[in-house]
Amino acid sequence: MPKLTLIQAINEALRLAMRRDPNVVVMGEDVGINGGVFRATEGLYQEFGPDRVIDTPLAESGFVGAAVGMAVYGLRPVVEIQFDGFLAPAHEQVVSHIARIRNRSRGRFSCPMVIRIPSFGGIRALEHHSESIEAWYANVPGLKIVVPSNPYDAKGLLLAAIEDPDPVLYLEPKRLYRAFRAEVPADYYTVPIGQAAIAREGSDLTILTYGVHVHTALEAAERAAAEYGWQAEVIDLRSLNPIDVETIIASVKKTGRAVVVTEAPRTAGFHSELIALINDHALEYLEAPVARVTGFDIPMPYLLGEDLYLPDPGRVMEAIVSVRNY
Amino acid sequence: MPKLTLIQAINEALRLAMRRDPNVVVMGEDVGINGGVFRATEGLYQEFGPDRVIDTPLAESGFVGAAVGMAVYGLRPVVEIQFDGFLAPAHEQVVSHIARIRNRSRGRFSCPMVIRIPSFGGIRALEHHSESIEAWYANVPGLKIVVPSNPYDAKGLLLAAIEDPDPVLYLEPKRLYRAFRAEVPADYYTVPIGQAAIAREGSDLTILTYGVHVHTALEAAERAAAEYGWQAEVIDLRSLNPIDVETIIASVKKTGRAVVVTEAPRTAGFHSELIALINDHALEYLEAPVARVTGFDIPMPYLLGEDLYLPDPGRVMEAIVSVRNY
Amino acid sequence: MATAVATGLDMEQLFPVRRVLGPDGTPVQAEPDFPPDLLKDVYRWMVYLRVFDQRCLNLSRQGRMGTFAPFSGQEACQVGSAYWLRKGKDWIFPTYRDHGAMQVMGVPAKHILRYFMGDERGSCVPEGVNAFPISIPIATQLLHAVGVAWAAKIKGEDTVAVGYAGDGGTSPGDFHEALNFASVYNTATIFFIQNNRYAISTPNTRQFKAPTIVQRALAYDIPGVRVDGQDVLAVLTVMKEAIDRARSGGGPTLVEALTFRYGPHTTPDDPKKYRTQEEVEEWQNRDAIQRLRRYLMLKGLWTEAEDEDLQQWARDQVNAAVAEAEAEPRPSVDDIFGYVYAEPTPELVRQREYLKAYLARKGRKGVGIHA
Amino acid sequence: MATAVATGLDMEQLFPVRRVLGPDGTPVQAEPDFPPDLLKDVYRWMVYLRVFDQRCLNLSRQGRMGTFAPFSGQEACQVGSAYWLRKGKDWIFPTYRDHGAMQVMGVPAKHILRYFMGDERGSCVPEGVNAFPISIPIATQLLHAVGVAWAAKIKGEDTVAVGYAGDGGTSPGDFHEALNFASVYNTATIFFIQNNRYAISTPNTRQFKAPTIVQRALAYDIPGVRVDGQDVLAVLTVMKEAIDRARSGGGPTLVEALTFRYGPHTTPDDPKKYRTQEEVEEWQNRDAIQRLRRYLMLKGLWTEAEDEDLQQWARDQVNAAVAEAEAEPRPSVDDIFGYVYAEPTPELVRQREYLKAYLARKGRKGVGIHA
Ligand SMILES: Cc1ncc(C[n+]2csc(CCOP(=O)(O)OP(=O)(O)O)c2C)c(N)n1
Ligand SMILES: Cc1ncc(C[n+]2csc(CCOP(=O)(O)OP(=O)(O)O)c2C)c(N)n1
Ligand SMILES: [Mg+2]
Ligand SMILES: [Mg+2]
Repeated sequence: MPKLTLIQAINEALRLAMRRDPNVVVMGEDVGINGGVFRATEGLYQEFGPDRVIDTPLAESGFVGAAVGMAVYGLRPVVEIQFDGFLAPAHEQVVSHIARIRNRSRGRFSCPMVIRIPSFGGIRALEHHSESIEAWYANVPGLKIVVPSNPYDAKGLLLAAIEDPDPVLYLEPKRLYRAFRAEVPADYYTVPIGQAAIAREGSDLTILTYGVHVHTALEAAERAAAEYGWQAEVIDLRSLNPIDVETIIASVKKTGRAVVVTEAPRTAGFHSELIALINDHALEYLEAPVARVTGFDIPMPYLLGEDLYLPDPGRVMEAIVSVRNY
Repeated sequence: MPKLTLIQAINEALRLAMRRDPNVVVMGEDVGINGGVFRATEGLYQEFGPDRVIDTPLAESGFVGAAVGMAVYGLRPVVEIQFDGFLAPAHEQVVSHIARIRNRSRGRFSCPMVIRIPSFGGIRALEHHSESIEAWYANVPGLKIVVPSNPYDAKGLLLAAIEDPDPVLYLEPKRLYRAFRAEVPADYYTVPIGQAAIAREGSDLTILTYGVHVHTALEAAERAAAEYGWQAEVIDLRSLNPIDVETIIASVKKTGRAVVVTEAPRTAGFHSELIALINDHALEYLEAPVARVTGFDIPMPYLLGEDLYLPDPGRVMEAIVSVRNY
Repeated sequence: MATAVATGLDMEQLFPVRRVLGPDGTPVQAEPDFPPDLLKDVYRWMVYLRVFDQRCLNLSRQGRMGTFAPFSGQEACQVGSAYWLRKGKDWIFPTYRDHGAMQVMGVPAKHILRYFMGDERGSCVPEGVNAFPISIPIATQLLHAVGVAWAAKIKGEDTVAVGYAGDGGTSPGDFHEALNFASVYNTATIFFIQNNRYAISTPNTRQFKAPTIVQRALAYDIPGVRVDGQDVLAVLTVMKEAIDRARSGGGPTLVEALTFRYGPHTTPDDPKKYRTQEEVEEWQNRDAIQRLRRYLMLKGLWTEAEDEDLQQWARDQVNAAVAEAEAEPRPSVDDIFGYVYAEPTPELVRQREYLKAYLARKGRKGVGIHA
Repeated sequence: MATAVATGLDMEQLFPVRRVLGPDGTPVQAEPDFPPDLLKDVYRWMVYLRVFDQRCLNLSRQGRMGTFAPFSGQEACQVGSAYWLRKGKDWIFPTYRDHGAMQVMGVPAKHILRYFMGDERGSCVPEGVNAFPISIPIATQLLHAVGVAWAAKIKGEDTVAVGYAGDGGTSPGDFHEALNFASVYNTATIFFIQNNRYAISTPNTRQFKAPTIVQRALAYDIPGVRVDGQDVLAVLTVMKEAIDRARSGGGPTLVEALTFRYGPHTTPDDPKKYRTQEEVEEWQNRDAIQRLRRYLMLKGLWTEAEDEDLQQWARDQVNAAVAEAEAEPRPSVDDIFGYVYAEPTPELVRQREYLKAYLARKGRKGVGIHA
């Protein structure tokens, strides 16, 4: 099987989707001749032409709002936001329209589209290029939110998102774009939205995370096994909405201990909902408070400070010890 | 002491602040001659004139973004967003600039301003006029968020927000604007941001809430006392960021049982953070899972459906029973 | 004016107000050759919409409806802007005040009534009716109108999309982004701006400094036209030109219709706070319905007797629709939970069943904030 | 063009490109009477900035700096736009590419270097230097420039604010909202648009359809001027006019400067993907620095020897600044936690102390994703 990076898997998914369905169009800033600033759309302009691979003017509300009309008219727009920090100008279109068109029209109209958002930090970028924006949207009914952590899921989740009858925010961990290669089947397949994956099995504690921090967690889990003989179960959520409550709760009931890992600011992040879910469904199984390993309540620091801000295996390791030795 | 409605208390606070500090300006849509669609700025245009009570063009990003420059230059803008649903066009200015100017410039510049946002549902309004948007901003470092539940706090918190050296989102529960009158001192006073209030003392369980649902909770608390003899402690958070962890945790440690009440959609609302805080600081004191009484994961229904969506004393009552009889 | 510094152009001369009939109904220029039946049909629409609008305002004041946005005074714009559109083919993207145009496009009156009564089902328009649900966030819908026309162009179809906005609707960034996108991609989008001089209480003078809205067409290098919004023949004429141009690949047009709302912005609004009775009367003297009636009578196409019948017919129509709408049950739990996604998530099912059980325990009467 | 349908105006004629010197440095019109010392000072600035910019690009490529946005090719715009502003009084609102103008305003080179090295302290400019921190979200800063000038007007001060943007920066809604607000409130704001023909890879032709950006001034009824951005004397001239007008209550001006960036959009960008070598050379032949040098020599105001000294001086300046910047320690925990609010919240104090303790346990070397 071919080995691809995560960004190559995204590129392949886009190509397959466009070959399969003539209604799929890709649009955004510099996605055409330039192939996108991360090269996610490389080669698509050449294969599918300017009508389906559209370089838009520099206006996120503009192309996201136009994509709403396209979706309503029967196209399947896949919109690229150049960086996480730049979805903000399109916030109104996302929360006031995209999330609501089906509900507002009681099913008469719908808005199937995918918004691809290179997300999260760790690539030594400029300000607004390393944001965790999931909390802006996890509380907005009508949206789906997915986050791949590896090339296989990246391709399968993107194809599932493009097939989905409802709008999907597809958060791409930039830091993983070229971090490693993995086997990815060359043909068309989907990874169902709403199902978490067990990235590592274990019975001593549960780590809930997504995106790049699946790897942070796995590294810490290996250390915990080596240093203490504790087997951590690492759950890769993959989908934040809908969320796979069953898998999460089954694991926490089994282990009785949990750590949540994200890089969003600590207060009121999506991780807070994970803790709330455990409270709702498995409180009596907890042998220690759920530990949160997150970013801090400060704006994402510029590159010289980002290593201070971002969760690392060391911090996860200390959280593991805290829930084990509680 | 004069008895005022909540909207009158806001109007009085604005007048006092403008009299006290010539740098305070009020701006927004229809805040001038018209006195605001809710009459919050009634009479200010006549007293302070068009330079300080500014009817802006219909563009939220425009007047919120212009207010940034004004604040940096030394004015104290108090911006009125006409309804909660219409802060969205200014989202980028709020999250990318207002929240960050002090941090970005390492203290060289700051952005002290207040954004007044008539919020939440229950007034039989049109779509986008009944939103709970606190989750968009509670995870954004650099902002403060307050929510009054009565005329006294409305005036004191607004004056504190205008004095504050940092930007404050001031969420106004529309449903309380004219719901009742209460005694409000005629002179200038502030209610410190970051301190919760104990709206009702009790030892059998804790209800954490803010805004209109302080009253929903109080009604349920009275029923619980009458029907079961349970004394609920009702905590009016007043400030969501900074949040008064001490008061919350002290109460939960005392009662061992908690209910959170908001009308935001259930998944990943600010209430999720309240549950996470209890997990962090008082898990071992819990005798039952924290119960959530919230909105549902659907867009706020139009007026004929809003009574189905909004938490009522009956739902809080059932939550009380569930945490007591766990 | 300031542009004088730069160019010395007189925008009012550059974009003259298109007008066919004077206020008294006599032609001020050669009339378009619209057949008598069409003229009568247009007249019927305007009369019917006035009756409908006034009735809704009363229902709202009686609490039988929620907040309502009346268009009385803007009937020529409502009918003239949508009249030529091909049902089931072309699209409109209305604001809260364009429910007249929506009816011309085929939305049943009952749907408009249910919408303002507070029922999402009102926006579930019949199949084949291409009226998008009312957009309340100002100017956002203009981008949807661009997207639909753009998608049609990509698919090789000649669909035309009309995006509606008011004078205040020209201030949000989305107005600019929509016109720029339509211009760059040459989409078949018509931006129909009803300049009724106020955005709630904010007059044109606080909304923009330029003497016209239409001159913004120059910024985007697209055609722009100003029209007397109280003269339905003029509105029909400029819309026909714009639609024909759009359909034949000529791209977008910016239309500024000069008009006025006689009533409040919405039910709770008190217009006396920001405008004079004189101004209102001045505009009522240019009333579009009167104007067309005078013209039709002048032409011997219409009689007093016919007019009385029409008024009666309109009242009957509206009465029937109101009765129908008021007979509808309130939205159910299944209804408010049923359309968030194509398939409800497990969590939504859980929440829906919880609410049903709660209601069963308490009975809807016993619950809810309005109980 | 489409507006022909509406007006038949030729925008290129309406807004001629203002130019003083031809590419070869010979005047094409009467020169403004700028004293020789001023001309030399302007020249020194441009030469220095070119050296600074090229050095930064190298530092970035060597990994001694993060992503960097070079302005080489746009020096006349950088210097000419900020040169007349009163330090400590007027303001600028720069983009990531306007760190040349920032230095002209008084921001020490070291601050620019630290910013691009990834240290927020770079934006903590000395007191009295009114250069706002770099705004990366496109066009958002134009509203800040409106707000500052508006606030000054309310306070009765004649402060002028210059808002910077590129050609791509004219597409976001904030561009429209800023120009409309400035127009309605007649604020002393100058919108200085450097049209360098590309927004990353997107050419003007995909950004807007109109032949010029400046014609948008017509939409807002404000003065607009197009200028040769490779001719610093022309840029200085039009900025002087705009600043004088703004200061004397004449309100905002839209300036479109035609220019070009020689280098990549930012360090990782590969311009070969979207533009030809011919186009680059064509623009290098109009280089602003060459042009002014030729003019100065023509006038006998400048010699080869002086030029070599200047080049050396510039290199020394930059070397000193780089040495200073590289000597700075990395931001500390107190630094990244210290400025979120005027007073840290209890929760922030808790988090800060946790991080310090964690670092003490592990040592910064041992932690972090780049460890
Ligand atoms: C983004 C946004 N901000 C504010 C509002 C509140 N609002 C509703 S209508 C209106 C005035 C609109 O005026 P105009 O565009 O002239 O249309 P008209 O009501 O006159 O038909 C305002 C401010 C809104 N609906 N959306
Ligand atoms: C709102 C927003 N969207 C996208 C970006 C990413 N981005 C950075 S620079 C740039 C192009 C800007 O082009 P232009 O305005 O012409 O300025 P130039 O870089 O040419 O000086 C883009 C798309 C951004 N910074 N902000
Ligand atoms: Mg209006
Ligand atoms: Mg550019």
